[in-house]
Amino acid sequence: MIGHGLGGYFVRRLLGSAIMLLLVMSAVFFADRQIGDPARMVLGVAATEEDVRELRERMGLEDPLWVQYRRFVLGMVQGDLGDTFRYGISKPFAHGGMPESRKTLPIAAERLPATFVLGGVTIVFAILVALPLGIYAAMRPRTAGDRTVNVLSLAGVSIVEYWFALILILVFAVQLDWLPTSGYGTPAHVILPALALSLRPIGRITQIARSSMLDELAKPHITAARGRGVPITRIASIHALKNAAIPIVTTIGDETVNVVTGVIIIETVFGWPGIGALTVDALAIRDVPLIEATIFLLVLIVLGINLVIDLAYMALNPRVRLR
Amino acid sequence: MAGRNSRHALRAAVLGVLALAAGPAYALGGGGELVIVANQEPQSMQAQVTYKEVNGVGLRNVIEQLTRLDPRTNEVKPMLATRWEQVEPRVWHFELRDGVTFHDGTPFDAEAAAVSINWLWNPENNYSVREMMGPQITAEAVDAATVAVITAEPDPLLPRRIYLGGVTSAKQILEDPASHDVHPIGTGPYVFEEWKQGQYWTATANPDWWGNTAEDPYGEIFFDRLRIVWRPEPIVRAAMVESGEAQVAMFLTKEECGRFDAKDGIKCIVKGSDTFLQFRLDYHGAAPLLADPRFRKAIFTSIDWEGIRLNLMGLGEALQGQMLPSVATGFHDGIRQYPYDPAGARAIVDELKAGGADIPSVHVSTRLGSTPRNGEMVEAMGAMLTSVGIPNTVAVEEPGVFNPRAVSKPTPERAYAWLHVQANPLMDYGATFGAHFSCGGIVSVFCDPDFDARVAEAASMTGKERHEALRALVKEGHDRYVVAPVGLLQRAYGVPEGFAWEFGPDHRIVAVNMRMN
Amino acid sequence: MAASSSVSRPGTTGEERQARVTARDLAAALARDWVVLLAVVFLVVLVAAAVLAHLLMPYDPLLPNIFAGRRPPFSETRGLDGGVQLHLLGTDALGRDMLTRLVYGARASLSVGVVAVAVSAVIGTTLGLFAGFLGGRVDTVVMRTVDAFQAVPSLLVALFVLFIIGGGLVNMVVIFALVRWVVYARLARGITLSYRESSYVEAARSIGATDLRIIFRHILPNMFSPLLVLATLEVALLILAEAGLSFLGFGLKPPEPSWGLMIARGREYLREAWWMITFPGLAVFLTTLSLNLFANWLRTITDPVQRWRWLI
Amino acid sequence: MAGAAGTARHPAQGERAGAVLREPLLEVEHLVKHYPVRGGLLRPGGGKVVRAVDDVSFVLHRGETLGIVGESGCGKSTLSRAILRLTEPTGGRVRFAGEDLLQLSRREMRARRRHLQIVFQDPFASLNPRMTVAQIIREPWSIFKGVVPRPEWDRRTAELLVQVGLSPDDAHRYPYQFSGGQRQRIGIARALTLNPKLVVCDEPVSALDVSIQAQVLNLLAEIQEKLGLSYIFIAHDLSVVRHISDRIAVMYLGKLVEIGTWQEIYETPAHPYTQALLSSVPVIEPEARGERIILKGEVPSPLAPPSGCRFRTRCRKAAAVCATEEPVLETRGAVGHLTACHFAAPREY
Repeated sequence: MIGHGLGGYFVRRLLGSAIMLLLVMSAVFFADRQIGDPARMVLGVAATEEDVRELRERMGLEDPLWVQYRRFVLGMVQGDLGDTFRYGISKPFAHGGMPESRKTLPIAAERLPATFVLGGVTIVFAILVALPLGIYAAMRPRTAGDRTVNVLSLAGVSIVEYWFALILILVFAVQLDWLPTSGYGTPAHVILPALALSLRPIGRITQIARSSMLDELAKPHITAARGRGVPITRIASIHALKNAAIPIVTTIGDETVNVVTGVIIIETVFGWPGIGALTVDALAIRDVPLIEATIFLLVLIVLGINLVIDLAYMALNPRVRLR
Repeated sequence: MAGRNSRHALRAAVLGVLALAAGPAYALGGGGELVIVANQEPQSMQAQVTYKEVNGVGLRNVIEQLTRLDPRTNEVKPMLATRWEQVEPRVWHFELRDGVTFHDGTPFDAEAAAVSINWLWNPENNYSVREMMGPQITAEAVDAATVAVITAEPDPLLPRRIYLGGVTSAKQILEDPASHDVHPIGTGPYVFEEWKQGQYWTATANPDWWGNTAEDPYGEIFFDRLRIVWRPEPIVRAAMVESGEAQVAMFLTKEECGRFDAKDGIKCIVKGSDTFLQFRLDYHGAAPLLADPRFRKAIFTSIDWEGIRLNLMGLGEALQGQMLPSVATGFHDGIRQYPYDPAGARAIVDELKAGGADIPSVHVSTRLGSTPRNGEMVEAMGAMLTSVGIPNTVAVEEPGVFNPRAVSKPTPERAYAWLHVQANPLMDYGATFGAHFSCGGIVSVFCDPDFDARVAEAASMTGKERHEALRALVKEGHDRYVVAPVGLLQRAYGVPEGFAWEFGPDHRIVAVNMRMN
Repeated sequence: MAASSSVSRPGTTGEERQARVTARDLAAALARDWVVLLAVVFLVVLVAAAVLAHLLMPYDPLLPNIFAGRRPPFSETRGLDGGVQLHLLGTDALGRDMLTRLVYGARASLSVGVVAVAVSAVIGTTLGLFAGFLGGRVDTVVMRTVDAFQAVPSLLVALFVLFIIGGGLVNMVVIFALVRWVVYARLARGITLSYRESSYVEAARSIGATDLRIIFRHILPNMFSPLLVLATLEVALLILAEAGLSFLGFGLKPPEPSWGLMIARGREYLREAWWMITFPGLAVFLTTLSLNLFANWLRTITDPVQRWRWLI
Repeated sequence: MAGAAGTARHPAQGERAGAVLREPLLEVEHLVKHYPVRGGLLRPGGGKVVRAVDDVSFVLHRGETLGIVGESGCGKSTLSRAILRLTEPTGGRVRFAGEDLLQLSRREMRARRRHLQIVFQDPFASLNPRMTVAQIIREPWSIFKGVVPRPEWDRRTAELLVQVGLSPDDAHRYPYQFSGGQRQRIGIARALTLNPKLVVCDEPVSALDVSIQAQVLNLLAEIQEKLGLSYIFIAHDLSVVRHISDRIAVMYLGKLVEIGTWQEIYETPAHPYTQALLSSVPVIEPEARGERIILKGEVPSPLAPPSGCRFRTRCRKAAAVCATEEPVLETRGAVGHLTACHFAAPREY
């Protein structure tokens, strides 16, 4: 049974994620067909029936639904999620009957690096802050320090992110003039948005780190180690942390996924040119193909994160056999 | 604020060193990069977008037109055309400036100008700039330096109207029309560099700009580079100027403006615009009662227009119950803003109800981000309508929902009101009626063939006669409760202290009219 | 309890402790922890105020008085009826009393949270219970669905669906219920699985109890406290989600006085009228913090081992 | 109830009170319970099964107590649950009062449960901690309406509590407020509420302190005497069942290896496994039992039981035939009761 090993598991998991992605995108595909004629939406109410029909043909909307769906799925396999007729283009028929359009997936994929930078910095920062806090609290349970950490971490998950983001801009960019208000490009630009996004992960990871460390520290072998006179910080870092790692890693994964959702608002506030801001733009102009592309990538990222977390989980605890 | 000053000093020093090191490539410039923070990203970079400043902020630095408006007098002045005359009632000849080239190196001549003009106003293309068009415009080359612009009907406003149409490379239009959407190639003082969607677009100073050597340039190049960024949050826009990240922050609120003026190092520039805020109630609603002048009067008098203007619109001037200010052709001095009379409005509603009428629900919508606090305004309007017994819904709609409707022609399904901004740089009711009050108008709210006929008649007139004819139509429109003007907007910009900027009511963000002292 | 050491079956001690917790114990424990006590008092006051808003609040939450807009806290204005109005927390841009709107906003925000949580908890718990209890194909179908839902972040799904069907209170509740039921299903299934094979469920079966009876009499009561904890956390989460979606324009629609909408509106006045964004922001913060503190405490009180934490 | 002394192969025990009625109450024939081993989505379990109960047959008479003994994991608990259909058997027949329980629908089976009750091993886990004693005892009455009419509930609850040695006042207390022995009494009371004909006692005392074990066993014996029920009494060693069983069955890896009367099993055990079990029971006169037999090795995995005789891997008498031929449960040679061993013989001391 072990012969199938990690590789087999990885392949199965990958297959599962692909099926998941297909399901989600199929749901998105059929949902999108419910919000009215995309061609009419592109051309506006003033366009003639003839123009609309021409664009519908060009968009493939005149085909039976199953043909459209098949094309959609096949396109997805080839990394083609269709064309936008709106983003960066305001009149599809502006060029002598040849409708202009652009592929959506490259437009959306171009935004990924910025989101990865922001998300990565956020999560790394959150881990660096949260782990020591959680361990600190766990080693002094029920003291004032523990209670403070507890309330602070709960406060972190209770705050409205964009509200906090605006306060950060006011304080650090305007009043103190330490950091740029918004934008993208230098390391200084990432600090405020990452700070705004990291509050929730810091809170959650601290909570989990604290409670799983508490569980671990209560176990007999730790008590025994203490009895042998091993210093408490060493106990925390070596003995307990290793065992407490699984719930912590799971939470880090969950929070990374939450950050992916969080960027939608935070990127807009900070003018951060990531996929989140693009999603908001696409929603605002009701650019259905572009929305599909952004959702595709966001779901792909989330599935990827889940996969990585599962593998980390397996690596940490080889005995755990997942379905 | 010592910190900020020293920081600015440092910044200036660094820039100075950089400028020295690079050495001026041409005599002008040396002002470093100009960063403008707008409230929204351009939806495209087409030449037609230049007709409205908010849809393509800064595009006028790359794309020029045949004529321009003088910032001080608002008169039509030469730009790419040096002279023009009406050779026939329907034909105008424009004599073109010599030695101008597009940024792609192709020469600007009559042939190129004709291609560009025909492209812009082409009914096939159906660009929204057509809302500003009177009779259909076409163009053809007369000789190398003269282009003829022909209108379907006589159009006395043409030299002013032609100022709205940006001129771009004919080579691009003919050979690569797709890139016209995203890569503007004009003749302006700045050469388009790149549009990083979601982030910024940039342009660099044009050493070969005709204005560098011409006798009558409309400005001079001070800034070496141009960068346009966008932030939807007003506080972020303001903060960017405060922290020195940008030099021009668009559309501050009245209160922000006051704060900027009170603070060292930054200031607020306020200027009246040609943009007015209006409330329109469609005349062709599904509910028959919407066509009843009594009901329309009830709606128009249930809203406290002056209260909304003073308390919510912020910076702006009153309008006298009509869309354009007193300088406009056709202005009627005999009418006043619709009075606020909730008791009277309620009485009408009660009377209609007593007569067995079914009061329809009115939907009041506005577009996200079109002007500060429009959400509050529609909310106030909704509450005021409710208080006189008119059911309603209000909404701030995303551009994707609002825009297609805003350019729709009247249909019987339309039974809604909207609050929106409209620019009328022509300051002439002929143009306003054409867009808003005619059956074929691209943003029309009103359709009455008889009214249309009289508008068409007035549009071909000139002088006093035109004024009187339009004036009568203004009065009629007012009495039919079609459009309630809320106010003429003033736009406010946050800039650093020492920033000089000369601009007219059209509020074009033209870098050659700006400098940093 | 003394004899419990001779019992090896895991979980038994947890049951013991749960069974021992009485209302009085809870009250005593609460009184010892003043931070949580404050949170509970805040929540009680908030719910009472929200329910009784129309009795407690003298002003209209919707009627604008545009000449009295943006007044700072403790201002007095002349109302539309000519009377003097005192605004403890100031007025908003349309001159409406902030406190009144906050209290009515509590109604909207709490009802979004509570109704959606109630609906999703009922759906999720039922499905999880039956999946765990019946096992086999039902379990496979339900759990695969749960996995599918959990693979996609629910806020993203909510955003997309609200984009398709439009915002508003009812749609929001429906969407939240549809995307959040999975957390209850997981929890309920986990608990059901751990009790399904337990001796006392077997004992119930041996006396001829039907499946329904076993579920309702013997399994469901064990879920009560973990479900309560989870539901409390979920209310907090949904209040935050409401704020986020309203910010993007896909949540509640004006003129409804919701906290999310008030924050979204207030952000334009951050500099000149700090109270317009600060108070609704604080309302959301304090409410979610209180809910989180309460849930955290409840969890510790009812199950010190935090066994079921794994089930979320 | 009177001394209708049995004849044939099952002589009644003289010293045990009560007599064994000849009428069979429960007939178990070829009962089989297999558990399939589950594999993953893409890796099925290969059709492997755990043979927890493998072809078990026996008869239980009215008023009789059958002890079933075996090491933990031998399938005795599964057997008891399969008989009661608390787990669905894979095959075989369970005839209760002449009716095959396995043929009944779930609904019909529920109706029969009135007569078939069980007392569980773990007195802590088998009582719902959220219910009071009264609620626990009365739950069967609310399921089988009419057995005890509602007005009688209070009186009957008190009676039952007294009968199992508790106080009527205990009715409103919760299980956690009782000691282990007391809880087991509650469990017994619950098993008696419906006047069952058969009670399966699944190691009812193994979780209790030794001092309390005797009390509970005596209580069970008393109740049997009074009510004339039949017991299947499961235990993992022979000492416990000794005092309460009329007959004893010994189980090893899902199969019965020996079955006989109290005397036959204790005095002339014929299967090496039974002998080994007996030798480990502490007795007052150790020399009477002879040298202690230590079982070699571990119980083999039920997934892959040894071929032939399942006990052969640990058996001191094992020979070649044991690996090839599975011994049948039958009487052989000098042994008057059923054994499943090729070399069955009373132990020579």
